[in-house]
Amino acid sequence: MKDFDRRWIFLAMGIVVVSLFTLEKPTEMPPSEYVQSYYDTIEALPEGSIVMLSADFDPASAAELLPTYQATIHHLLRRNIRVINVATWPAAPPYTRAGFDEIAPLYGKAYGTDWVELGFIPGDDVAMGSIGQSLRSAYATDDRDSTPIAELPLLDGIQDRMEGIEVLISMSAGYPGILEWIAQVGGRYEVPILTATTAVQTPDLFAYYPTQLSGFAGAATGATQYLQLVTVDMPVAVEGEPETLVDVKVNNQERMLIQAGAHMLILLLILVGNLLYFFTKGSR
Amino acid sequence: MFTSVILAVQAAAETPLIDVDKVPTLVAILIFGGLMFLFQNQAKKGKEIPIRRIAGLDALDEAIGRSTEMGRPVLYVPGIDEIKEIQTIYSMMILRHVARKTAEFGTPLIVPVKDSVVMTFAEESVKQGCMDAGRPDAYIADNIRYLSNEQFAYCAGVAGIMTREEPAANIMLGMFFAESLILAESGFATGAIQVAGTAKQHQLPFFVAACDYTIMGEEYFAVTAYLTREPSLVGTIRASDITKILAIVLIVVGVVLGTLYPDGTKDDPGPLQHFRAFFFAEPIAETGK
Amino acid sequence: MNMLALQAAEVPFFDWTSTNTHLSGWLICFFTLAIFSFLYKDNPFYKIAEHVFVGVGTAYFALQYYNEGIRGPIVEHIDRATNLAPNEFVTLGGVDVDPTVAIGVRLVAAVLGLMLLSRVIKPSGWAPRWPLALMVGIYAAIKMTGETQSKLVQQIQGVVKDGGLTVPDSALAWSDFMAGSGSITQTAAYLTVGKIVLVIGLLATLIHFMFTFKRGAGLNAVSRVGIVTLMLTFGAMFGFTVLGRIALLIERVENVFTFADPNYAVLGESAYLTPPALITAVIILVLVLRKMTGKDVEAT
Amino acid sequence: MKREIPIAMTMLAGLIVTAAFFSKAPWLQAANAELLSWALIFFSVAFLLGIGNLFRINLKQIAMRHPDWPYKAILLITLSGYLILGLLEIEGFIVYGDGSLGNKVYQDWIHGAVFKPLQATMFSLLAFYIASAAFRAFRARSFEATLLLGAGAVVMLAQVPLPIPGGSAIGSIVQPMQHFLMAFVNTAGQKAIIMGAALGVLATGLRIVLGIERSYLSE
Repeated sequence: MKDFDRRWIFLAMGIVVVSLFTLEKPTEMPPSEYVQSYYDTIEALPEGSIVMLSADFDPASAAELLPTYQATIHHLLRRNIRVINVATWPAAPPYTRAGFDEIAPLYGKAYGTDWVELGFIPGDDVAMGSIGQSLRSAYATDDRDSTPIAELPLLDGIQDRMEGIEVLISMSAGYPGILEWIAQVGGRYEVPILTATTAVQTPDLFAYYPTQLSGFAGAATGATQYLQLVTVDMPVAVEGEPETLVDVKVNNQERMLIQAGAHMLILLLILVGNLLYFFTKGSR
Repeated sequence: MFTSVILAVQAAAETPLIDVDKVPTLVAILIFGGLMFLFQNQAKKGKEIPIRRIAGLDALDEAIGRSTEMGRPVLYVPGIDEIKEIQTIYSMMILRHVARKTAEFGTPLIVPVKDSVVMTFAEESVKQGCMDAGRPDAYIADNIRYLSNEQFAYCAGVAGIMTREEPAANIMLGMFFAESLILAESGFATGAIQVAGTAKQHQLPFFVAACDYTIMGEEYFAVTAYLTREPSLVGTIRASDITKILAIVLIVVGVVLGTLYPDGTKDDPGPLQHFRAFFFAEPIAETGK
Repeated sequence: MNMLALQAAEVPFFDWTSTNTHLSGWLICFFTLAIFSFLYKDNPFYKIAEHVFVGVGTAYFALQYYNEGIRGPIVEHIDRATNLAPNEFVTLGGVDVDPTVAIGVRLVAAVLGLMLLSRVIKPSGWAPRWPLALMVGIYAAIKMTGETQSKLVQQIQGVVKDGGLTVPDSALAWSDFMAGSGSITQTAAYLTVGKIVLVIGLLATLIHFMFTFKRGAGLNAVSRVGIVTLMLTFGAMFGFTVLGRIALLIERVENVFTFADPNYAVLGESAYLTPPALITAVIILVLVLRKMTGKDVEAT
Repeated sequence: MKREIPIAMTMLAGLIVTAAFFSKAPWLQAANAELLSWALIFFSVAFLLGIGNLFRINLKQIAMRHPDWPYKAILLITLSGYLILGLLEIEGFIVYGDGSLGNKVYQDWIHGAVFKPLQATMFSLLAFYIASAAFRAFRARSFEATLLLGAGAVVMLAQVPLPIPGGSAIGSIVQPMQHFLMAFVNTAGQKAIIMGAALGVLATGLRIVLGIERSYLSE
């Protein structure tokens, strides 16, 4: 075992992932109750209500969170819900800008009245406490073209202590993220919280659902299930058209197959490794 | 719990000075604070508070002993976070204990660090440990090594030490992130006895699967209290224990009440609702069955 | 597999608003493959990528902190307060404050910020301690209150709120499940067992993490149940971690494949002339040459 | 006095923020909002201090001709280049052809073309490491480790569709198992861990706010 070159395993993993890219067989997955509540909570919001969407991730975890982020933006804008975007991770705002620039025109939404980008705010827990205490104290200007936030019509109805915000949604990749939002905002002010998280953080969330967390889409599995729910009444993918949410869904479903292949490989490696271990242990 | 009292006082003063929803938290902080002071004072006055031994702790001595027998060094990885992280501070206290043991046995101790500030702390701890053992000559400055500030580069460096210098014991205590997996695996492949500990639960699966002994979650802080016998640490652990007993009592009573009297009526909301209103300041629901 | 390839045949060489261009394609493929080359061995490509990563990453973060943490709350805040119309106030935590007061208070913060900066000149001086002390106090207080509320009080509340071990009215009878309707996870029997396991597991784990009591056989047995609960919890976390790590790899491979489209090729539309293919070839060639000439002696 | 003033400041700030949690009194809320803004400013300044450090260490290594010095030079060149470009952009010295694109066009492009692939790939390496660890180190050598690996296997199988012969049969067995594991066992374990961690934060926080813990001042 000591002399075994682990690069052979690296190679095996690479081959499995790359070779499975040829599979084109999207598989539907039934949504879990947690993803269903994430979807239902957004569905239940009245039109015109205001939601705070926090981007708490960076490129390292965008692979897991970006599909849900895009789908959530589609979902909110399609239901005519207005969105205040914030971020507690410095590398997140470009995703917000790109996402809304692409999706908002599809639903005829205008900056300033239908969505605003307040951008990154430093300070982790303190930043969240500050946003909850007073959005106007936390931000001087928006992040798009440094408009003073007093000039953004969307924020007219927003008071301190989260008043006027119907739901807080966090796209959470770790610290700071959903657990800090629950502590600094959910515990202090009465605002329901939803979240989409990376796989590593997902097991933590079960301890907060349903009392402190109204729903969550965890990991690539949760993302795929949510994408299926959101795209139910969307037109099917058209070959040659620019990327649509349906394409993202199909792509995610296909990713799950590659994922399955890689999981099998890992289970096989654990099995073989253990068998070797137990057989050689006897002979030692 | 004291919600009704506070409500009465506030009604009398006609200004809502305290947010009723937050009263249970206030009470929790006050109770915990009171217990903490009580037990810290007791510990300072020399009252014996027992701390149970933790399996991973016995393993520390065993691992150092085995290294001595084999004539190979001990490797101590103090996590990768900065000194502001409380786990790193605790790791330095444990390092002092480990250094004392290795100095007694005359076994070399290698400490690779990721942060330059942690390095000065590590040097200090190892020196102190050698002094404690009465062997100041056992301190070797070159064995406290700053490798790199980059996560994976540091990790590759530690893996390199593991394969080249073949320590017989790898001790990994502190704050770990994604690199825990690589460290534990590299160490396992060299056949060293591995003791790991962290309060960061996300990394514990890898340590449990690949290390011989794992100090898990809160055990990590108890180990520090056990080794240092610092009265304030011991008192804090005692206070946490008592607070947990209170939590357990609340949970048990709540679950039993909820099971025995699941439904309230409109006129009588039922014992569970009264219990929750009393302890958690939750409003009694209007709609009974 | 749908590679999300651009359908338009004309890929621009460069465009500030898009990363689907020739230039960004080459950059993305180079940096991705250079990092992957570390799996074989530490090498110059990886080192270049690693150092660019640190340089660009630090600069990017610094700009964000400067813009949002210094420029916004100091410069723009004061600028806004000075340009208010007469009789207008600055709102602070729901309270209307006179602009001069708001400016004055924020200037104090600016001075304290400068005191923190004085560490560059004299790291051990007293000046940086003031802002540091304030920061620690604020941070500790906000953590303590928020987490005691959400992670201690509300956690206990959450267990109690369920109404003990009772199951919702919608739960399925066991006989109905055996007759073929619904999933086992909806049955009353399953939910009851689950809730019992939850409560016992929680109490046992809490007891396992108690350290200052003498242990008899009874406590040890309870503690054992706690360990089993913890191990199964860690197992679940382990499974999810695998899920997450693989997802990251899939996205990277997918992203590189986007640029394997002949539209991105140089000198003709051949897949062999696309960024991923050419860069992979060059990296492999250099690594082989280094091995042959013995330049890669330092082991990883 | 060198220590007393900072400790008094810590206690005062901590008590105001703590009190603002429990009370809706307007003046407390105002003080709290301002203090939090202050903390954001200090947090940012502290981060920028780190850059000075990075320059100092790397310039030293370049001057001493450290074996890796050309790479350190690359680091400093990319760092300063991006800093200058970004500052010019933030302060409005760069005029775009199309003013509607926002004020972070160049920064966003470098984020997408350089930073994003680098950071994402760096972390995707972990997929390989986890595979290698699966073979070389994840052993069912004790009862605990066996439980852990078993639970992990159940989650890994239940989280993905299984496009293999018999996959749906395996799925119908592991999925309820996973549900039970996550919804009840994992919830119990997580709750206990969370409550324990909260007690730790409470203890540390209380000691700092009351001025007992002073180690942060003695660097």
